Amino acid sequence: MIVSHSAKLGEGVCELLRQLAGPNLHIASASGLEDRLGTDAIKIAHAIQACPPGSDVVVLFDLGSARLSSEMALELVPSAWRERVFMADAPLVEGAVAAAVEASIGGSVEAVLARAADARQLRKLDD
Amino acid sequence: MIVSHSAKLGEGVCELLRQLAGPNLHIASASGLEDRLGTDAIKIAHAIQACPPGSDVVVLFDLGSARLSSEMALELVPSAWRERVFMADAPLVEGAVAAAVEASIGGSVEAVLARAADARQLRKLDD
Amino acid sequence: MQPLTAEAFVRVMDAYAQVLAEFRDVLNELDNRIGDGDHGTNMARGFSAVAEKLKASQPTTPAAGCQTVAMTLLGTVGGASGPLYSTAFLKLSAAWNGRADVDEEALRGGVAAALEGIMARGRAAVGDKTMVDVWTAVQRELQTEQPLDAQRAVEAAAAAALATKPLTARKGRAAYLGDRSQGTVDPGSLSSALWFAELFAAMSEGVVKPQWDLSAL
Amino acid sequence: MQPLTAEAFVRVMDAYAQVLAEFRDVLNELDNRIGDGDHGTNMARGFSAVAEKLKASQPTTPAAGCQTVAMTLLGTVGGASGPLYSTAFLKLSAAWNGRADVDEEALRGGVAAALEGIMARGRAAVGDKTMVDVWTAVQRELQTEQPLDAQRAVEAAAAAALATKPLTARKGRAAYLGDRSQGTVDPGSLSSALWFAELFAAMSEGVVKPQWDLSAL
Ligand SMILES: Nc1ncnc2c1ncn2[C@@H]1O[C@H](COP(=O)(O)OP(=O)(O)O)[C@@H](O)[C@H]1O
Ligand SMILES: Nc1ncnc2c1ncn2[C@@H]1O[C@H](COP(=O)(O)OP(=O)(O)O)[C@@H](O)[C@H]1O
Ligand SMILES: [Mg+2]
Ligand SMILES: [Mg+2]
Ligand SMILES: [Mg+2]
Ligand SMILES: [Mg+2]
Repeated sequence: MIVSHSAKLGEGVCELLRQLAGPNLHIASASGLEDRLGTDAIKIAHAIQACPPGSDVVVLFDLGSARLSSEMALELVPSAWRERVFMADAPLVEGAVAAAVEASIGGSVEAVLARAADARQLRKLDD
Repeated sequence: MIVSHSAKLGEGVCELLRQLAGPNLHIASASGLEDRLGTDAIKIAHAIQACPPGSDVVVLFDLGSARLSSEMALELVPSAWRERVFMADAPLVEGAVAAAVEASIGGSVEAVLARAADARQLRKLDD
Repeated sequence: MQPLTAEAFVRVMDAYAQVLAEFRDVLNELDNRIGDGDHGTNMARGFSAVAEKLKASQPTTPAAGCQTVAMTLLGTVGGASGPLYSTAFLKLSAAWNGRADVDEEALRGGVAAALEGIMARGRAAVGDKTMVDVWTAVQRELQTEQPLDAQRAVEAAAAAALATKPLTARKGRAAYLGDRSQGTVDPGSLSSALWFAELFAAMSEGVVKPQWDLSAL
Repeated sequence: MQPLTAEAFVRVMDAYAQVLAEFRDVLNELDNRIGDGDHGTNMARGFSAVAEKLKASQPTTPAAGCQTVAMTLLGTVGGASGPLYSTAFLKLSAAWNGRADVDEEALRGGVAAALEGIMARGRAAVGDKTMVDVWTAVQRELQTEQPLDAQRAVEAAAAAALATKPLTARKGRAAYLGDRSQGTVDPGSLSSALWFAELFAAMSEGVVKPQWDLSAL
């Protein structure tokens, strides 16, 4: 689940992920407001509940206020859902790519979160 | 300069940056192909040369192949331009936000690159 | 202090929506200097939707009204202030549950719970240059002055908002600026002070709302 | 070995574009298993544009043809393979500058320069499970066998591509998979081997191109 202030940004990350993740992963964006930049806890809550029932949900977000909205959203979903939602402490794009790769090869939610967090260590120009 | 495989992602990052950067910063995306995901060194070279003459250009990219295209683009632009283009070793969204904030308060290109790189250290859930 | 009925609560929120429309550009400009320039738009959008919702739903208790406010803000504000004010109103709603009106005692409990909720949601402490500073100032008035002097409370809220000006932001987008966030009043603190002015004016006759010197913000 | 003229170069690139159209799904499927599934599409798009450009521009030297290839690939391939093949053809163009045709000596210099260019661009070493493995195998044949046995060179390229199968990718998107990248032939290595088969077949009569056992890739 991608939570960004920009609907375009969120959709763009999803299209990147869909290309490498294959069809078994549910990839969705809950990003932007109707008419401007921002995040919407209700939209996020709906998107979480639109995930395949029983699946684990990993949330990646862009800025701090997207975290606030995501955490608010967790209070709006039934607790059975809430327990399956995990926030990744990771850079949005790089974390999402690493997470999607791990999830697409069947990694556990712990492994997915760990790969996403590893993306923080990623050096892009180190060689 | 945002270089992503996805035109939407690149545009989305730009709209996020424009909101916080004010009018004095040139913010542009050279992202995606006409009909699919990917990066295009020629498009990047054009976008670099469309920056205000004499300005320093900081490039943030999503994945490794965007780096290859960006570096290829640098070989296509006149050397007077090339010397003013700097690749940031930073997560795309978080690095771009930090870079834009620093640039918008008049920071030097070194400071902008440093703030972008600092975004690697950013913990999003540490408190 | 006269207890706040459901009707009075709706009037407070309606008046606040009008104040926000007036202050929209001021709040945007403050946020422009230390953030992304949208706090005025966010708040004006959110609370004009709130005013409409309340008019349509006619809540029978302040708690029910607060619940409507909280849910309406989530889909309409969009910024950090959305979940923060929403949390505040959810806490007020819980604190006032079952009451026909809100007296000073209930207000004390409500503001304490709301402040706790804001701090838990945003993880800001007092002095971080956020709306927490204003809510803390009001909460202190409620704790120390019994019975409360509503005029003092309004002025404490305004003073706390102005006092954010020299501070360095440690939470929210303004924190990106580090020391450069100094010299501008925190927009969320101003919007909170504006709300308390409407609230206390409705609960106590003769309260004089602060005159804001815009050039000093 | 017969020297490669400009016309023969254009025919090689045309034949290669057709081979890529045939292998598009195979290359996509390999990339799907260890990357993002687009290598076949990227290469087919890029080299069909190349074939058209060459037909339209009718280069008078192989070097001019290579220059056209390099520039055309940049705007049409889109993946990592775009700047990599583009760099390779730029290096070939520089190495062959001023020549009417490419003999074995020129080919040796050209492949060495192209390999160096690919390695500088992508920072991959031999054994990283990339096209570098195939270009290195061909370069070794050119260095050690003088005169070159074109059939051996074609087979060395194919063998190097197949030899990427058990390796762990250390560069490109497949590197995200770590050990899980084992068990699949690197798509860029296959596309490189396919190119060398066309090139050597054009420079030496009677070269038999490899038969690819698709189930073994
Ligand atoms: N973590 C936080 N804790 C408390 N208040 C915060 C926090 N982050 C932001 N704020 C408040 O929210 C205000 C900004 O709101 P707004 O501009 O609407 O959202 P955004 O910053 O997402 O654009 C700030 O002025 C500050 O008072
Ligand atoms: N850094 C690199 N150095 C050398 N070759 C590389 C590198 N990265 C990728 N490749 C080659 O490119 C191929 C992938 O190309 P392609 O799928 O078209 O691009 P992308 O990976 O960007 O989608 C790989 O199979 C590999 O042979
Ligand atoms: Mg704002
Ligand atoms: Mg905002
Ligand atoms: Mg690929
Ligand atoms: Mg690709």
